[in-house]
Amino acid sequence: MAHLELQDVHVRYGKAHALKGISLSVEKGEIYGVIGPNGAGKTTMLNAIAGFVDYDGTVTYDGTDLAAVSSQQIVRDGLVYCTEDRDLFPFFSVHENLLMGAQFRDDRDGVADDLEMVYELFPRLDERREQEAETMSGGEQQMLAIGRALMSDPDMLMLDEPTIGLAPVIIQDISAAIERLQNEGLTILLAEQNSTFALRHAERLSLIETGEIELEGTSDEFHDNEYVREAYVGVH
Amino acid sequence: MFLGATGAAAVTTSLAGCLGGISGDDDDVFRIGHLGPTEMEMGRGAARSAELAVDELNDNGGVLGRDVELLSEDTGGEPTEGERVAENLVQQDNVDLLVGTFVSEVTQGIIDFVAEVDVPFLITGSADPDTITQNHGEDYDHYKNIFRTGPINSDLQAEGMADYAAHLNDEYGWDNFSILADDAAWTTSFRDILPEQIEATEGLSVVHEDRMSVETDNFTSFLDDADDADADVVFRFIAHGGAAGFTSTWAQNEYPFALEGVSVPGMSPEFWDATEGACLYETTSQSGAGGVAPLTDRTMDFVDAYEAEFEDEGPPSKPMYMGFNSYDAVLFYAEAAANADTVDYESDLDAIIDAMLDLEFTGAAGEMSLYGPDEEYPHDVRETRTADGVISNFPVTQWQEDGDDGVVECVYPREDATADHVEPEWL
Amino acid sequence: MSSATDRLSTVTGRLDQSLQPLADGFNRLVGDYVGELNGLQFALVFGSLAAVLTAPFWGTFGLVRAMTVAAIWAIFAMSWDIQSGYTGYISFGHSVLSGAAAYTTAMLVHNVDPELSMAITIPVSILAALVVGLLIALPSLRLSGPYFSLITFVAVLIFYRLIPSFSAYTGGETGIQSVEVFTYDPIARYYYMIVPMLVIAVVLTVIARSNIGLILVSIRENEAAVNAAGIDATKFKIFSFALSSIPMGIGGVLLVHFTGGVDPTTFIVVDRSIEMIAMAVLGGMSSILGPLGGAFFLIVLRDYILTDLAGLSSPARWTIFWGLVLAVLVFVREGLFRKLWHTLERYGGGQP
Amino acid sequence: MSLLEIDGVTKRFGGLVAVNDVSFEIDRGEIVGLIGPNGSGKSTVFNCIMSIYDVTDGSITFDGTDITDHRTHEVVNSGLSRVSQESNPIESMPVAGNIQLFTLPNSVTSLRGGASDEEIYEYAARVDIEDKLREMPDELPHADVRRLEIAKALATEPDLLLLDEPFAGMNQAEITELAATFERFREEGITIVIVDHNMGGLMNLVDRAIVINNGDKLMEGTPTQVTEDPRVQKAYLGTAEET
Amino acid sequence: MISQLLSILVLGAMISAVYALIAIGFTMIFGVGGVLNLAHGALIMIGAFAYLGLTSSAGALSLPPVVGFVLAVAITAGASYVLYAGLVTYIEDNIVITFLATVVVALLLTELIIIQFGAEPSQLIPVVPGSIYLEAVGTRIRYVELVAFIVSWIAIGLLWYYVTKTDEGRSILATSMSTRGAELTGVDLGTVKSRTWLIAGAFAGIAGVFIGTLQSTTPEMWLNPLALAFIIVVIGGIGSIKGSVVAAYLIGYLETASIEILGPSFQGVLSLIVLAAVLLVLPHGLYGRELVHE
Repeated sequence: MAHLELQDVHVRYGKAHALKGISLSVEKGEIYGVIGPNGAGKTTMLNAIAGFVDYDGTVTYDGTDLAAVSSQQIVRDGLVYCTEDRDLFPFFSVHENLLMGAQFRDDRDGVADDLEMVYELFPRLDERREQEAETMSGGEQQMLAIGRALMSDPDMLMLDEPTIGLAPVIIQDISAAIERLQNEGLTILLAEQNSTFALRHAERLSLIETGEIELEGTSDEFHDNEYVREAYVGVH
Repeated sequence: MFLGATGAAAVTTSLAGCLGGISGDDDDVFRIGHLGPTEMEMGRGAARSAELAVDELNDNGGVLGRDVELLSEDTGGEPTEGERVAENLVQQDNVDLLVGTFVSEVTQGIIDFVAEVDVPFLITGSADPDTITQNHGEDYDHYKNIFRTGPINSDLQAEGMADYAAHLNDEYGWDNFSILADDAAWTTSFRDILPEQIEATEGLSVVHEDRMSVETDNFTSFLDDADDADADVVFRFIAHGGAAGFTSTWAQNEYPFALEGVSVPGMSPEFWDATEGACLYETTSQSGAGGVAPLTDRTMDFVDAYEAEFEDEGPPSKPMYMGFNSYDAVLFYAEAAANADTVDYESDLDAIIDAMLDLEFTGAAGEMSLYGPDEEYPHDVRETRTADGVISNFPVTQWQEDGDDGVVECVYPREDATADHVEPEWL
Repeated sequence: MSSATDRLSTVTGRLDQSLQPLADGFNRLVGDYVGELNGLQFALVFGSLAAVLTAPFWGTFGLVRAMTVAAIWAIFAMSWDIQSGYTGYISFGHSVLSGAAAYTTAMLVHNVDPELSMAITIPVSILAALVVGLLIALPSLRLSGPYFSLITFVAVLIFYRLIPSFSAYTGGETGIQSVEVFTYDPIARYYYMIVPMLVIAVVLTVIARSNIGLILVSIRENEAAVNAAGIDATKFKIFSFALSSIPMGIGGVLLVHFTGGVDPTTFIVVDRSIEMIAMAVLGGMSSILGPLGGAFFLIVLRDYILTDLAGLSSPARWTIFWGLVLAVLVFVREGLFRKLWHTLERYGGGQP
Repeated sequence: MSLLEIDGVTKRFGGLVAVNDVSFEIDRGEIVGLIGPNGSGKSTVFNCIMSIYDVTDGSITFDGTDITDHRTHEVVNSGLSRVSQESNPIESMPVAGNIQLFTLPNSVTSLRGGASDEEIYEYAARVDIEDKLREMPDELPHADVRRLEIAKALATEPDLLLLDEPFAGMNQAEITELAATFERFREEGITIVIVDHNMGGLMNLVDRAIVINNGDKLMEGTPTQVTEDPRVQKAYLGTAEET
Repeated sequence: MISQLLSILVLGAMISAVYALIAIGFTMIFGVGGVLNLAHGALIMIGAFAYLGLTSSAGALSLPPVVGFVLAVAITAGASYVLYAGLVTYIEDNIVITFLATVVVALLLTELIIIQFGAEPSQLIPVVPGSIYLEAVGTRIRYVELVAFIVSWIAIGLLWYYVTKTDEGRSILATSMSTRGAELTGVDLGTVKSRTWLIAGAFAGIAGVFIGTLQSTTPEMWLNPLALAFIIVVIGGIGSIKGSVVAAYLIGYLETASIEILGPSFQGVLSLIVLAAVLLVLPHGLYGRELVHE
């Protein structure tokens, strides 16, 4: 059974048809990439999975139909979402932001362990425990967003454009973190316009254009695909 | 735009007869319109008192053989609402007499209309002297249908208050006075005349004066200032809701001075409960003396009748000052009309006015007669005076202790007093 | 749709078609300026107009008096609407505008010269409303959303509290009661109020249906788009306040010459602003005629039906008044008269 | 003289430098691409030109006039119009009304100015939505909503059109069609600057491209020069040695 | 002069604490739900009248003041919750409708209070009677003022602990900063909002009893605290608890000083003018922050 499965998911905003029947499945432990241009529907898809927009079709997570599950319960069930906007708590310190990620958890020891884990994963956060999130750089904020999501003790992480607007050196840090999380068995659904970044991490990918999956395959298949190379990787 | 409207008006005025209520039915009933803030105790007491007067008239065969009907309207204490109900009473209900109005703004708001339509109007609540004096002075003929039958106007009240100050000085030797007045029309005389009049008595001085916005509900600074000025007595003139707060602040802090003057909320028979007893020792002047002293032969009969009739209908349990005045006004007018042998103000207004000006009447609040057109206060009720010339129809009442409860006693003038004035025990 | 409504619309459709020629005539004549009507809507508008114009010939004194007051309040509600309803910048401060006009009249009479002619006091008072309107608008329109509403609310409180502070000129809490009324004749008085109201209603409707109305609505819907269209949204926001201030001033002058005086409770206190808003909302915001209908509905209800007919006490009346407004806010957000209007559209026979 | 001249424009938000000392020029009749990865500051440049933001430093000259401190509506009236990335038509008005708004004069005394129905039809026809004038915006498919945004911009009769990600969310056929439309605009005498985050769709359309990365102008040149430049590749790929 | 300053210092400190309570409740509701609750003053009125009904010696219950106080606070908290769950949840998507509806609720409550209690002002029994004379300061302080001061600060302290040291409380602050962020961390928005309204209601209840005792208890009493809440919250920065406390003291002192120095006829005007100035110069207030809810 797939960890997360979408079957024929449609999203409509008025007459605009933002998702036109997306089906895909993510297996436990893998990194699944979704690439595509601006406005293709990647974020809409993640929002649908997280319960932030209404959709037709079914989304199942560990066999549970998510249609009837509230967005906060989805988080509590281990499917945690890092949005493109990051949605941090701007006037909370790094530490408080991280604590918020674990606010629903009762296992004090687990929370303490996870805190240490996050600080170890992102030493930059460790150095800035008391700094307000608002005053941090884009890269640090992205780390904090991922760290906060990890504090919810997820089984699966949905990352939307984690590299957006970041300097290459920071992207490397994020890359390293994602690799390490994968090694620890976390499942990741990664939506990226930065196709190179996505191809580098994902084992399998989908290409979404105008709300539809145009192409699905392994990262090698994507690498060799002429269309993808030309349109998205920016390499001739 | 306005020219257009004027043109239209000229045409339609002649069609006035079409407007349902205006032609109306003028039958053989003598209708009295009573105006007051009947959601408030003062207005309710007045409306009930007018009702008692009307019952009394009907029991005695009505006015000139006509049945008397009372139409009581709530002004809400607001000029616009007062105007609306006054117009309705006159234009739609065809009342033959208007009685009442408590708030000066309401009185002023309707006075031009009432002058226009000639319906006799007896003011029984507002004490601002200008309301009557100024209008009659300017255009007597236009305003001649308007009277005040009680209380005495506040110029006279101020004189009475100065007499009372001298009395307090005799009793206790208090000689430093403070005057705190609401920033409202009815207190003008107390602010303008009273200080001089107090200081006219040898040895008395006014050491502190201030006016309080009716929005004020924090009185600490006023009382502190009076205290700093070493006042022995604070005369406060207060009609707005903060009175209870004023009293409580004074009582709980045990300020070292007596609280006297006029407190309209303090006249409520329920004020003891409202202040949880904090009003102990405070006094207020009020016509009718709170219904505790037999001012005339009529007083206690009226109060007893009121209590019997309305004891189950909630506060106020006594008529309050405007009740006395409204009761007296209805009976006063009935007697004048009987003397003039007409209630038809449209044709016989002058006869009615003459009869009223000639009338010497014993009311529940005291002996009543009116100033003539050429006197200082035309159509205003005359003060009564004791043998030594002291104004006597503005008695002072005090909240005193009665076991766990409070009781109102009349403490001044001596002739009508039911108990001695008591000074606060912390002095 | 159920068959009952179907049958109803057959009947109303026929009625609509029989009136359509009249409506068509109207549309050809002025439809471009005030909007087009179908037969039923034509009947509603002109039926109401006829009823309003002839009220003194069939109404009782109490009803006509209520409608006299309603005419003034309709001016307020419509004026509020052209500014707040259209631009979405909700003002809680409009009672200050009518108050400014009324106080100017009263203070001129009281402090300057009791014999001052209305030919002077009226224009000066309307100008005063405009000046105060701009005084409030210029700084506060820099703010948006709730901040704008808050500062207009505060404007009311400031004026309300300044009045007792300067009681020597303003008459304090008591106000000034020495203003001359136009007339006590109830019929003449009625037309004194109704005629300006109708003129204002037509003028505001024409403006609302013009480019200006379109731009004001666009400011409400998407202010950035207005600027992107090369139109100075700020200028139009200020203009809408000015446009609103003038009829507010006229209404204030009418009211002061109706009541014969001013006082803060009748003119300034924030409840009065909220009543205007309530009328506009109940009728249907951003439609000019909706607020007019709302004003007549609420005032006739409060001052005639609940008092003269039902004989309720003042708190009971107000309880019903506010309860009704609350219910409309929650359940009929678009307003009663707009809903009626659209219903007529639906039940009409042909194309509107 | 160039039509639009951006000279040393810098925009700071608090401590964040969104645009750093960027200069470039656009000549009359050109179609220029302004490209760079997401979040690099391209839209901020547009917002500075349109006076949505005040620039921190630098100047913007349009057709010989310094418009740096002009307000948005003045910028528009001087002949610049922008189609933003997000579509937000006024939902309560039909397509025709949305276009009409953009033709109205900036005058509080003009009750009935603005474009005639025929003119509105023409604007709509230029982007092929002339048959949808009576429809409400929320009834339109995505591509038509985008076209409406362009029609609105056209209705201000611009000399220079700024297009922010015009192809977002469109399929290849729609992109091709829209690119042809832009070519037509050029023939009608409109100069165009297009923001896009990748070169793919722009390659055949633009004469020149200006690359922005992390708020800095990286380079400018022909499409071929740009795509082959190693600095550009590095900016796009995160690290150059990948792939 | 010195004694006047001292008395401003002392009296201002007392009343400002109560003002802070009023403002905090108002600001929290705005922060968390984006709702400007114009019925906040009416909740304060409910607190005062609940206490009156429970403790008045003329009433049926005549409960001891302390018991009445606790119950009045509970009733107000409940009323606040009912206002949220029974009305605001259905309309909060439209800020204008919410704005209007809450002020209409206040006006409606005014009439209901008049029907139940009459239009006349009532005096509340002080929770603790009596007063002390501060010789050095030259003013008197009623014990109830001291109690108001202490209780208010205890309430503020407890709230501070709750929102900074507990997950549940921190979620309230977090939601006020970013609703989406809260959802992403598994916060149940409905629960957070309900708690916020309960807390705001409880604070309004406490403030209501003290404002009612120290100032006046009338059916019109809601407007003044509401105006204060605005003024303080806007000056302090909407959504900021710290800003509310600081601005409450600013306004409390300003009012006290203007009464002591200028006299009471300008009470309120000064703070309104300060408010207008702050709005125009610093639209986001002293501790203002760009808001999520606009």
